[in-house]
Amino acid sequence: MPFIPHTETEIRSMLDTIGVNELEAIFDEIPDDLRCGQLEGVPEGLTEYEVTRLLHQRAAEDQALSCFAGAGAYDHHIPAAVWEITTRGEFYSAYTPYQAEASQGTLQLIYEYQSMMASLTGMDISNASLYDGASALAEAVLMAVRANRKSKSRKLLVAGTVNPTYRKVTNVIVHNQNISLDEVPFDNASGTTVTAALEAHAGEDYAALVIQQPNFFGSLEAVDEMTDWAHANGMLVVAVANPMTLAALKAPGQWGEKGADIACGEGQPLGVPMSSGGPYYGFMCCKQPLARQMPGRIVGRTVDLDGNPGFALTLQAREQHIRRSKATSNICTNQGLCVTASTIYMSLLGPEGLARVASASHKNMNALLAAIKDIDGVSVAHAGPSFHEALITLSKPAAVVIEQMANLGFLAGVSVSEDYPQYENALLVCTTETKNDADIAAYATALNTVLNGEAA
Amino acid sequence: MPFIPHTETEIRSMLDTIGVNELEAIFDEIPDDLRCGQLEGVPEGLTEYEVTRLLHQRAAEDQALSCFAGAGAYDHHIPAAVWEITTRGEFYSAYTPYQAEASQGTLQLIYEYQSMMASLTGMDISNASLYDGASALAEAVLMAVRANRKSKSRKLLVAGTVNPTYRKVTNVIVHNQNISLDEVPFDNASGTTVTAALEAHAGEDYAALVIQQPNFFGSLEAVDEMTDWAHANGMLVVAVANPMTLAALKAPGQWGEKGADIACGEGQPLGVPMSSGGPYYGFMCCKQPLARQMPGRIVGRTVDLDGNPGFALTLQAREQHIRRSKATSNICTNQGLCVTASTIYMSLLGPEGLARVASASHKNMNALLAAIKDIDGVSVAHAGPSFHEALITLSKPAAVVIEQMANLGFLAGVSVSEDYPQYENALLVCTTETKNDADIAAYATALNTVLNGEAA
Amino acid sequence: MVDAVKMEKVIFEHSVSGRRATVQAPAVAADFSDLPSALLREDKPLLPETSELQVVRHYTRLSQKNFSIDTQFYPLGSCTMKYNPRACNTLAMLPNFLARHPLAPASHSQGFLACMHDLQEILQEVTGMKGVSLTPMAGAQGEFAGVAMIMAYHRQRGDMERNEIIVPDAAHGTNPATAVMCGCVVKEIPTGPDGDVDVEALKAVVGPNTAGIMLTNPSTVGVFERKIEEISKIVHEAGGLLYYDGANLNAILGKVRPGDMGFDVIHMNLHKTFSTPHGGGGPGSGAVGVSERLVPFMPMPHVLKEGDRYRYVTEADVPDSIGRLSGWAGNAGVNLRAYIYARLLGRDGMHRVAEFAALNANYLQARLSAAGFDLAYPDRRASHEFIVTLKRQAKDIGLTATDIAKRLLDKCFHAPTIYFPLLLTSCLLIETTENEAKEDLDAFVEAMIEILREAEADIEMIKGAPYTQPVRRLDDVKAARELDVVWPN
Amino acid sequence: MVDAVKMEKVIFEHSVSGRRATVQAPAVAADFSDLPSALLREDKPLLPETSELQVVRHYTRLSQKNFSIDTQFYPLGSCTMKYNPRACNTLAMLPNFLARHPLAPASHSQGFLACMHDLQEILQEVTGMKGVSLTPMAGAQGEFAGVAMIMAYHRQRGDMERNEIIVPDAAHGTNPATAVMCGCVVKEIPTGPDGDVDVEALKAVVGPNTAGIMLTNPSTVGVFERKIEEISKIVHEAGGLLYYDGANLNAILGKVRPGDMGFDVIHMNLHKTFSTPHGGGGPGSGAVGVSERLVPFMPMPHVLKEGDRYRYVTEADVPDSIGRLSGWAGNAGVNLRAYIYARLLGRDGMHRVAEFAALNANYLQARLSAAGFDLAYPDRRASHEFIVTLKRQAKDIGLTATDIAKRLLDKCFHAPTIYFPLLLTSCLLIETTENEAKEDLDAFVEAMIEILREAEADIEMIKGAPYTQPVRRLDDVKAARELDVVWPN
Ligand SMILES: Cc1ncc(COP(=O)(O)O)c(C=O)c1O
Ligand SMILES: Cc1ncc(COP(=O)(O)O)c(C=O)c1O
Repeated sequence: MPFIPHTETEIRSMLDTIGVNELEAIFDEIPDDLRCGQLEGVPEGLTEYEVTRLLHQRAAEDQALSCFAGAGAYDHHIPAAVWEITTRGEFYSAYTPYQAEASQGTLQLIYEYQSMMASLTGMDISNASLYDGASALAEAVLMAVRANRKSKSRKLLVAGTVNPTYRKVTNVIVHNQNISLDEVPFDNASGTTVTAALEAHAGEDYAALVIQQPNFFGSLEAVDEMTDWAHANGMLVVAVANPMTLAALKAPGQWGEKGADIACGEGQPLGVPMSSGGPYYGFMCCKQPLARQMPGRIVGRTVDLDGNPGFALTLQAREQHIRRSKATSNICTNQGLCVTASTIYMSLLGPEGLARVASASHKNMNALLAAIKDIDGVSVAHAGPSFHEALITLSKPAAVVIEQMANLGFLAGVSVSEDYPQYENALLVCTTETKNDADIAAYATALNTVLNGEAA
Repeated sequence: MPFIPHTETEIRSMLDTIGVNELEAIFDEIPDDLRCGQLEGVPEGLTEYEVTRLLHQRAAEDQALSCFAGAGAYDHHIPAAVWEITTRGEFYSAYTPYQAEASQGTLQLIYEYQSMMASLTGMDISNASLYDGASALAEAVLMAVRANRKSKSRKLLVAGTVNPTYRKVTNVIVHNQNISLDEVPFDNASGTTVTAALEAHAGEDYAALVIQQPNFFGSLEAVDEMTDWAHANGMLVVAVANPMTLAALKAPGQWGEKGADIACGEGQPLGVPMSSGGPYYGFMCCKQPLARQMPGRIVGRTVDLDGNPGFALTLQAREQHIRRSKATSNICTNQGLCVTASTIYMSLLGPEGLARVASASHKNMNALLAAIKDIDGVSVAHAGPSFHEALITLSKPAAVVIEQMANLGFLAGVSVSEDYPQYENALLVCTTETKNDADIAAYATALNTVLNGEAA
Repeated sequence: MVDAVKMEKVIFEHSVSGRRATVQAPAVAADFSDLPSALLREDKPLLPETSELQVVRHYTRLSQKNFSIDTQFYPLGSCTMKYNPRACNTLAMLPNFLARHPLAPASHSQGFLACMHDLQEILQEVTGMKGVSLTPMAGAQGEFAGVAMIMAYHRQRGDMERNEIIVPDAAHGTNPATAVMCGCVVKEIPTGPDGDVDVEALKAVVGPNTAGIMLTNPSTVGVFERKIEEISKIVHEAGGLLYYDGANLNAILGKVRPGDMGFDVIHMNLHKTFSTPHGGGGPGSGAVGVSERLVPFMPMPHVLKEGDRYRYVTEADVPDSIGRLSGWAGNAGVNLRAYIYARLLGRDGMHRVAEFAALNANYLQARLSAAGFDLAYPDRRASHEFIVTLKRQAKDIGLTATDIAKRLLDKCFHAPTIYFPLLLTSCLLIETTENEAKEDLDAFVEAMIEILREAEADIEMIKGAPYTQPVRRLDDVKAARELDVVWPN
Repeated sequence: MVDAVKMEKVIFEHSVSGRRATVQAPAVAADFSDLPSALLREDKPLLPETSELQVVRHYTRLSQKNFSIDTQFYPLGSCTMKYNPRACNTLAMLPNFLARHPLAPASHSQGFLACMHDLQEILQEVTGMKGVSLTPMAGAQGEFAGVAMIMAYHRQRGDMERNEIIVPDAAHGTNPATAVMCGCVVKEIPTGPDGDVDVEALKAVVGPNTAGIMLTNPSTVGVFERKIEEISKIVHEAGGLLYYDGANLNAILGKVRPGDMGFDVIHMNLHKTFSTPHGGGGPGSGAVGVSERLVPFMPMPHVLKEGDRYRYVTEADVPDSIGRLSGWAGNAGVNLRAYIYARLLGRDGMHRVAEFAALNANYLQARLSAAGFDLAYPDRRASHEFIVTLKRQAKDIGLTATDIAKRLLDKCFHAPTIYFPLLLTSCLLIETTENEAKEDLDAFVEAMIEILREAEADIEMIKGAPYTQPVRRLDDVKAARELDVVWPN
């Protein structure tokens, strides 16, 4: 009986204590006609060895490709210490730290995490995580609508350069509450939002403007101007950020005159494996006045009966288990273990290490673009600097190129023409610090082979 | 500076405290002409990411073969929990438990280990490990010579069916002390020691007789008779055992009338990965009267100042750090972490689980022999039961077969004709519980292909 | 005696400007001179400047300050703290699984997709539903998906008025919160004295605006809802759908199937019943199963099998889907762990989960009752959990649920749930999963008896507990009033 | 207050007949009916009958009762408790490395063999030797290999009388024990008051029977042997060889090379200088390096590179080898960790090891001296370690090394070495590696000062230490007298 310690003798003695004759009797309150059958659809149990073998086989089917794809999930090096510590039983198998005295490890760690994220984003306060980057944007949108008391429209402006999947997810989550997003078109040549597009909405009632930096194409938005414009028009500013890039880029809290009001995004680049898209975690930070509108858990430092410092969940009155239908969100279980990994990751990297990761990722993109820009059938879509992603267009459909590149061992990038039909055969490519000159050269050679049927 | 935390400021302030001007000054007692040069032979340092990539590449070069080789290193399933717990920092990065109060974890675990091994072998006492099975035999031989006060010859009798490598290693270690081993020939047809061969030595002065069960060929020796014969002739009995098989086979402590005096062997089958041959560990157990001749560390249970139970190293007066040149051995660092793994392994398997592993390994050998015995060019060398290894002879040189089988994804076995020239093209094959019917059929097909150039 | 072993500075206190774990970052210094300087940051973010050893030591030491399943019996009601098999972690973290980009082509992802597909099938079978989507990232998001599907179903039928979700007052807070996030109005109904839903109250509230009802069964007070078939009939006849909060699925796995009880949609907390770890707060996975009529609305993406090939559905395959709830496909790595767990259990193992979870709970309930503790529902069977009320002890000697909880920590047991369900005050919701051994339950009973004796002898001592933890009782009020949520404050 | 958190039963106390972790063994019951019953065991061996959760919980909890590098500063002299980079473990445990059978053909082992070969080269370079074999499984076995090679060298030259090994009295116990295992006679020579070897005594003892000398440099009292060149000359001229006990290699790595000092053979404790973990007692690796004349005698097997292919030597390649010391090729997995560590350090990193180990040691020595502690060798530089003597405090207030050691545990520091070297009584041998940060050294100094103050105020309190560990001071005498070494006793 997998994971069940009971011996026959024990079962008997326990049944006696309960005062029943057989196990089935414990279920005598359940109507007979509801009892379930044989569960034939479930395969027979396997031993750990058999499962191990099966999973090794399955894993072997998914050959690891040299990854040049990003679009929200990034192939960074994760120090070995990160997950060796994160998966220690005491972190891995603990529940949410409701019993503070028996959970100081997790609680202190989250406090440290909050401090790091608040500083990276230039904000006053951070929560303990949301599900992922996409759903974090949805929560930020709901929060902005709640927080911007002056706005009545239940509408937000969103830059067209914000990750299209994030916009879709946000829409799925917020539309039930009659909240909607209006898209700000961008300049096709630069891949960034231009002020004129914003000006079209001047004076209109929007709860907030959503800006992603670096944007979906890896290009850099004029965040200072955009933020000031939004504030001037009575909107809050929601920043979507890649926290890795914040080692280099201006923190959202410092955008423009007053800074963005809410920063959110995907925490995965900070020590979380790509792992087919999850578990990752959404981070969310905000300025002090919005603190009580924040969804999710928050840890605070306090003192114990002896006056010694200690940590506990705080501001729980915002949460569903206290506030129920009036809570700031329905979120309960979040992505704690990924936050654990990220906190260890950030501690190992430090400000200088993270900046080096950012810089190497960025330089590799410059190198990649230089290596492929002259290949027949490749054009770089946007002028202006890219951080570590860029859009290229190809002489063949992106899906075909991706498939053929995969056969050569590369994940070539992400096809985006479905979301941006203005670009034909468009491929979003990405480089991180894990690539070296040889990798980039090999990619260029493979791409040339795929597009032009020959070695470079 | 890898792993060095010092900042420039700190270095300055530390040098000031020491009262020197520069780092070099700390080494001013070392003659100048001895300072070493550039160390050009050492490659430049790599980042963890670069090393990770390098080691993944190296690992990928060593394709894992379906393992049908044993001969002292066995391919058993190791529950995931074993090494996840074993490599926890508190076990992994602790020193030898000299400070008992701060090492109760390791100490209690060793006490538990000693208890399990003593019971498996049917002995009174176990040490905390030796280096490996081969060197454990050498220590057992030294111990037997010390312990058998009546014997003056400094000679031992060793069955020819004892692992030949163990005999070589033992010889390397003991010959400096003018101790030598005489080999007892075995019966080529059964692959076991016959009494007549022992009788040839009746009345001679030997410190001990060394018996391996199951023997190197996987065959079962008549251990009761051999033990009684040795005792009758004034010899001690040293048992070399595979602890996995002791879930099924008679414990050495119960061999014959009085039982073997010392049991030793390789601990690897109990939860230690094959890992190119190490780290493994040698176990050693003995009867009470020999306890103070035991090499290596021993943990005992005692009480603390409050009268609560606790654990500490004991009988240290046998050891080199106290007894120096008169110690029972020079061993200091042993193989603690592997013992940690084994203790967890044995706890997870329990008596029934270990017996199942043994049984499945054994049955798979029966199945393998049935599957290959009729292949052209294959003969099974020995009549009589095999445990989970057996010797087969081939129509082609074993080395060639091994190479060609490897290209088909199998580690076919171990070539042994060098050590046993009486068998031509001999291959020692092994099965564990990790093999299933399909694996065995695939092996047979591959072997037929290799020997006869065709599919079965 | 100051217990230095318990102290651990905040990581920033180990930080020294210029220090770093050099092997963890590229060897080349950072340089962003080619980027517009106005867009660059000027300040150094407050990340620790520490050595690798310091980081390893700090977080290893922090970890030791947690209770966890791997170190303590953890009878936290409603949380199903089962053993998280280490193999599930080891195998889900095989390098190729970790290295898979979520958008890697299906041609190079058959291994992973096969696992997800098999898991969908297994969950479908054990819940008796007709479709499963693995994308919700926790129970609450599963609830969201469920209610959103219910709304989409009504709207697609042109039923534009139904916007009321009925929720029993004993429900978990996520239930009403979710209903509101889906734009619904919450109608609360009371729980009867026997723990079952008050059917008359239900009848009074159903009507043409009823979108559905969210039920947990066994309910959060630990008893099986005996009138489930009647409830199902009432709601369905009124045109509403039934939502099953599957957080308590462990209580019935292998015994009853929500699909057979008449539910239209269920979310499962795979981080409970399927034993993926709770990770000190998550991640979880809130897979949803649906009845026939809701299949078209399932959240995207789920895995299709075509011949012997697997692929994710696209928008074109499922035009009526409520859409995506996450950037990719939910907590894939968590689902992988659940899959591995399901394969280890297998058919036979599934049948035993509820059986032994219930055996343990009823045994513990019987023993605690015999030891003098009052049960909230003395005439009912425990499901996989049950409630002890301390009303009597509170009145007699001032002993509260919190006191017992804190004192249990000193005796090396995690506390039961004390803050939930809200409708019962000073109670302990005790859940012991099928993984705990009889002697551990017995030891828990001994500890409870001991605490009662201690409290009778010296209630002040109990009010001071815990004494053996890294900190004594914490000041929650100060935490909320004098907010200190980032370093340095 | 009984601290339940500290208690942990012996695993057998969790055992219940018939219980087991079912997924860990084949599903089919054991059956040996085809084997001769006389050879089968009748009794059930005393292995625990426990659930997987019980095992995980028990050993996780036990682990928490250890001090370790990952949790505490560990200034244990002579033990070089460096940070064991987690990457070394992770990478050495890649599935293909773990799955490699030791006799897998070289054709399918080029990756592993390349690592071993590269490590041989690196160790050769940093020690200045001409050959390296990785097979000895710990320092003591490295010593055995070294002395055995010395003996084989003399014997091969027909020099049959040389059987004396000179060992300074400060040497580690393994040195004399090893000499005896190699059939030699030990000649002990004294250490001078300044920590250097007494050269006159050496001269008096060398002669035609001298096989060699075993030296540690820096010696076990923590100082560099300044007369090393003279010693080398004396011994070589007498026809003896020089053995370098490399346990203290960390003190000179990147600064001086034993080969350049004239040594003929060295063993390295890779589990010290090359930072493979100590594992609570091992495994280690005692790789040996040799000068030109000993190359033919190196223990088997080592890795040869031919063109771009690697293979192990066979008996035919090295007919004069002293032979094999282990079943296969030593502690391969440990050597893999050392290799990974060496690649992370690289050339520059190697140069810094001794530099910063010595900086830390000399800083700590200076601070402790200033704080009023007496140094054993006040006029000498510390190498990577140094000795504080407590003669004065022992006389004045009865404070012993053991007292300080035990009290340090309460302050969350592992104790320094107190049992070694044997020739100094009541002393602390303190080693702080290059990995520790200045503030941790400072905190250690504070703790030492505090203990001194505490002892002056209340020596009885100190005698009772430790107070914060799972147990108080243990009765070693009882442990040896009333031997309880297996359960049940
Ligand atoms: C009854 C019940 N419903 C819903 C939830 C919410 O699940 P989650 O925390 O995964 O969002 C929980 C658990 O926390 C629960 O116990
Ligand atoms: C100076 C010295 N020599 C030799 C040894 C023996 O090394 P090992 O314990 O690896 O056998 C040690 C360490 O224990 C030592 O400190």
